[in-house]
Amino acid sequence: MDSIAQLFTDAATYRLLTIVILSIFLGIEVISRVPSVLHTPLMSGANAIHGVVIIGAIIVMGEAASDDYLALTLGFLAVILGTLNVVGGFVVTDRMLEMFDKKKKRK
Amino acid sequence: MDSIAQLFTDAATYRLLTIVILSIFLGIEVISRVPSVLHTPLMSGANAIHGVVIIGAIIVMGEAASDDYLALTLGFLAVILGTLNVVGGFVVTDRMLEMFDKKKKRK
Amino acid sequence: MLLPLIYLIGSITFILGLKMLSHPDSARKGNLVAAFGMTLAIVGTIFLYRDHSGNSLGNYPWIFAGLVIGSIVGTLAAKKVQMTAMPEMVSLFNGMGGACAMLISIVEYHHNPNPSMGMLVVIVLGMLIGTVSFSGSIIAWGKLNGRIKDRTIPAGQAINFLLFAGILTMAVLLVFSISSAPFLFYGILALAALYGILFVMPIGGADMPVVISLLNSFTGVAAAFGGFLYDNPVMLTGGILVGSAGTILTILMCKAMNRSLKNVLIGSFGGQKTGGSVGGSKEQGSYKEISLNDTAVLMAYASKVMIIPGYGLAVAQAQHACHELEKVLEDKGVEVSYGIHPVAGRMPGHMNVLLAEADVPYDKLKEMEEANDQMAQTTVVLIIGANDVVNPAAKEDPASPIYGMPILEVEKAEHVIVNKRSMKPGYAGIENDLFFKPKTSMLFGDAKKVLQDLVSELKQV
Amino acid sequence: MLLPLIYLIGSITFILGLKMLSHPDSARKGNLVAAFGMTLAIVGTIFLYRDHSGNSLGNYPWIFAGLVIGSIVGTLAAKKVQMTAMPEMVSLFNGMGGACAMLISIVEYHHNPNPSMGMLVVIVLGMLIGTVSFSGSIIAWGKLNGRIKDRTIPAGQAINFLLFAGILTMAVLLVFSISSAPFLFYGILALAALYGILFVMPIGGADMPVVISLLNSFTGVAAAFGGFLYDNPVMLTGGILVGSAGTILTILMCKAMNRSLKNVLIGSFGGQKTGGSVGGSKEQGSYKEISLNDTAVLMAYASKVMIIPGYGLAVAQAQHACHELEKVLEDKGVEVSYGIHPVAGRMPGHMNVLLAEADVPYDKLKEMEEANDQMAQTTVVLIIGANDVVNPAAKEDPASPIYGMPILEVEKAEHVIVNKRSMKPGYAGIENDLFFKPKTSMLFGDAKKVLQDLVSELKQV
Ligand SMILES: NC(=O)c1ccc[n+]([C@@H]2O[C@H](COP(=O)([O-])OP(=O)(O)OC[C@H]3O[C@@H](n4cnc5c(N)ncnc54)[C@H](OP(=O)(O)O)[C@@H]3O)[C@@H](O)[C@H]2O)c1
Ligand SMILES: NC(=O)c1ccc[n+]([C@@H]2O[C@H](COP(=O)([O-])OP(=O)(O)OC[C@H]3O[C@@H](n4cnc5c(N)ncnc54)[C@H](OP(=O)(O)O)[C@@H]3O)[C@@H](O)[C@H]2O)c1
Repeated sequence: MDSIAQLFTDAATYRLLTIVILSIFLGIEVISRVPSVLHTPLMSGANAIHGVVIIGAIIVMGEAASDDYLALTLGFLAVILGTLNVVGGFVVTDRMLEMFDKKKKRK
Repeated sequence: MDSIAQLFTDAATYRLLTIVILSIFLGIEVISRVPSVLHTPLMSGANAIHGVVIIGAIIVMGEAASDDYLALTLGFLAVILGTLNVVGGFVVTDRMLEMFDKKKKRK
Repeated sequence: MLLPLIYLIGSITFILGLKMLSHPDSARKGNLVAAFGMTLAIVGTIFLYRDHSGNSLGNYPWIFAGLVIGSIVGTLAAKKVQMTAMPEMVSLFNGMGGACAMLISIVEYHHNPNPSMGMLVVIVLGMLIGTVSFSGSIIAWGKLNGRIKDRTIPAGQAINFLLFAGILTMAVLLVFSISSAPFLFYGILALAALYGILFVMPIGGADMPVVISLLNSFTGVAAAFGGFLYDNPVMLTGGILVGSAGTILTILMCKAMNRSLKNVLIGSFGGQKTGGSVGGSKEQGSYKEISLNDTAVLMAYASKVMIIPGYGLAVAQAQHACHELEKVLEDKGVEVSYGIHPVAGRMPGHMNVLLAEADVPYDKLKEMEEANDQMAQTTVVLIIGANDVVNPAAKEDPASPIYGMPILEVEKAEHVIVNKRSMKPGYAGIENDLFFKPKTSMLFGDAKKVLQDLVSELKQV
Repeated sequence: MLLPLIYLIGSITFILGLKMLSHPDSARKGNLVAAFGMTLAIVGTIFLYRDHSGNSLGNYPWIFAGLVIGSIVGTLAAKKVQMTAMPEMVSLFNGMGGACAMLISIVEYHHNPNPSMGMLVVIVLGMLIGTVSFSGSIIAWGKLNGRIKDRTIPAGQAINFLLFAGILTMAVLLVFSISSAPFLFYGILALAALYGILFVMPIGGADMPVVISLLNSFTGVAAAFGGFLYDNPVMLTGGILVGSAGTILTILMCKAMNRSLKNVLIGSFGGQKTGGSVGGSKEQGSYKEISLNDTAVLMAYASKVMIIPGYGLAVAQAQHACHELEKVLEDKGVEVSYGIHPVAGRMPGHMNVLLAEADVPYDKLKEMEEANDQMAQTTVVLIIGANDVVNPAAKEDPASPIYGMPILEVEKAEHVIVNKRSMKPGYAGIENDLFFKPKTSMLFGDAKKVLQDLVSELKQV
């Protein structure tokens, strides 16, 4: 955690920023030619991917002292919500795309 | 320079690797739909961009001790060659693309 | 150093996943690839994460309990949800992600009594964006499933501006440590929640998918702030990728409806509804009805029938009945095809997905341009629960809120039969002149019932 | 911390530059954007770079002298080079970049007597790849400008394999510090140089652009190793971007010629030349010649003429004469267009660039498919210095090395007139049956001279 103290003063920040910039461009490039039928599943899949925030929730939860009730309660809630986002997101996306699959099989 | 000693043992490496991976994907995405008339100028432009290796040459040169004749000679040569790559690359690309521009103006 | 490698792999699967998701052939596999990377990252974090003193994580029972509860509820919800309710489900899940980011920021705020400025910025921004995404998504969810009605807020823009200014002021006070009172932090949280609500509230239901996509990219950015907080590359890449891809997707969705994002957010359909009904109050001609029997005869002797499905077909769950009709007609030698408008229904691809569910062959589905090309050779166009996507006002009336949207030009066909339950308008809330045209006949009733009756009539023709 | 920011901006300009370079409208601006970022990065490094003890760089006179010399020579060379010689120029510049990477690695090798393994790997790989790229590019340059002839090396693949094994062994010995003798380092360098030479030597001149593109991406990777060495993000992103973009570009170029990369590298045209001339030794029919005057009359009374330019037009610098001809014909009411094959000439877009130089209007240039569609309505096809791109063997003879390449189907036109200097084959080194077809007439002579004469003849018709 203390690494954050330096976060905005040292070169590592700029390396992270490089990652951010590259990711932004990549996100734009990857998506920019998606056919409109795939808009909803793609949105849903992206929705599942940002569920990666669950990792933060796990860390919060796992680092909470056993008498730190705030961290325990909120962390627990965060883990549940994050999992909902991830699992629900991927499952619902898969269901949407299953429809397309079926369609193709009978082509 | 000593940072390199740890390069392959610490998390910074993985951040660099993340940058590498993202750049690879980005390179692929950005280029994959270029029309064939632009192949040569694009190749030429990319050629100029990898001339960024000149930065290494400048550092080598600038850090060379005044009695380190190996570093001085090779570094000097490296700066010249790197500059050739960069300047020649961008200029020749511009010349190629100028042709296309002219073409468009009279459309 | 296994964990960084796992995170790297995770980032790669996210990129590959998104890439594959944007091609029809690989979309489903792409989703699985991303899910695999996510699982890897989660499991890796649980077992391999070490804090700066080298301690591993604790509270395993809690973590696993949370994961199990979330997985079960998530899976059940995702499996049970109806096709038509999927966008609202996505919105709900998105809200959960936003809430998760918000909660993390709250805990970290309390764990760091004397944070550096950089850290404070990251915590506050993560909380702020997560909260807006959370409250906004919940409203979007409520609106889509009808629990919350469209509501224009008087002076909405002014209020939003005030909220924004308030949030900014408090954030500056907090970050520059001019005041470090926790009430500032929670004040920002409260205002952000309110902002999310007011931001989504006035937007028309028809534009909801666009808003959800936007909120989706918000949550992505909030997750990325988590990545900064924990110096975690997979959260960073995952979050930012979704943030930028989501933004582009939002713009693409707007384009598919031929609207600008600004137009969606500010001059929302909801607000223009009045404008629409004013336009509708001009004296309309009268419309004519057609009986089931006449419809059956007309169709049985047609050479070519085109079915145009819309939101009503989805509501009535009439896709199977529709496929039934198609088969009966084909048995009689009538050529049947479907004209699919890109924004028919409530989500892009809605009609494709729906008809695929009923096993309608893929090659019978014609995209808008192709359908319009075939219109002139079509004997009967049967419109089932569609309205806006065949509204000629989009082409003819510059004052109409849907002006400029490409439509299915059904008037080129010989006969137009419209099935809906009443003369009520569709999602854009505007009258449809088509219904009053001489070529058009109305066939009132619930789509499923009408189609089933039509099938039995046809069998007797 | 201004320098990291400058480097970040540099990386962004490289991405934007590449992106813009791949769209015709923005290509030129893209090049400038990247050049701007490069300048920024160079200037920033010179003045703001600090080593780990906080010292700034020294030896400014040397640095500036190098920059000035490089800039002047580079600019002159780039400005003076002929259109047709541009690919070889690019190759030469590419070699310079590779040499630069190689030199850096040599110096760093001597500066670090006891390097860590990671560092050694980076240094050796940078040197290795830089050297291969350098020597290979020089050979490619020599072959393109004719100084070096195609040469099949007996047992070339076996030798290359041995070289490869040698390099690998020495690299392993060096990196795992089993032996640290400098002769290993220089041994690798020598073998790498040899490898580059032997790798490029047997490849046919027609495939050179593909090889240059490949070597281009090698240099990119070598530059990226420099980025690792100095922990420098802009070298890293710039190098890797070029490495990956160059690889894709190589594949795209192969596709445009309808060949696989493997096919280019191993079964090169050079090696197949014999196969081609064996095919050519089968008894050809005889060809017929046509006089200048007859050509002029034929064209003057044609309704539609299509000019098909090839490498010969570029060699003869006949683009202006060609435009002249076009204008004279149009004055006579003849419709003139150009049929442009994607790989006519020696680089993609060669013909477009060349004709643009002579101010030929853009809309007269027809891409291959369009040209082929118009062929049947064309009265006279005039082929100027093109050969392979109109060779019917590509369609008819599965044994031909160019089999499968799409060609301009000139035989569909009424009359075919071919201008070249002799019956010699074109770049692929194979006979062309077209010249012996009854429809075809040969009009021998240097393209520029013939076109000029044709124009004066036409003025008298
Ligand atoms: N696809 C997307 O991505 C998307 C996303 C957001 C917004 N939208 C918007 O949604 C609209 C889609 O157009 P649309 O033509 O498909 O639908 P629509 O304009 O919303 O019209 C649907 C019609 O179906 C009728 N209906 C409802 N339930 C029915 C039932 N059970 N049986 C028979 N008819 C029924 C309704 O009339 P009655 O009440 O009289 O029956 C209504 O007029 C457009 O405005 C579009 O911009 C689409
Ligand atoms: N464009 C690209 O990107 C690219 C890249 C690499 C390779 N290539 C290869 O290059 C070839 C291009 O085909 P192409 O049809 O344009 O050219 P080509 O097949 O190389 O034929 C050119 C012809 O021009 C004639 N010629 C040379 N100088 C002349 C002059 N001064 N006046 C009149 N004629 C002259 C030559 O015949 P005479 O000697 O009898 O005059 C020769 O047969 C293909 O094989 C292609 O694969 C293209």
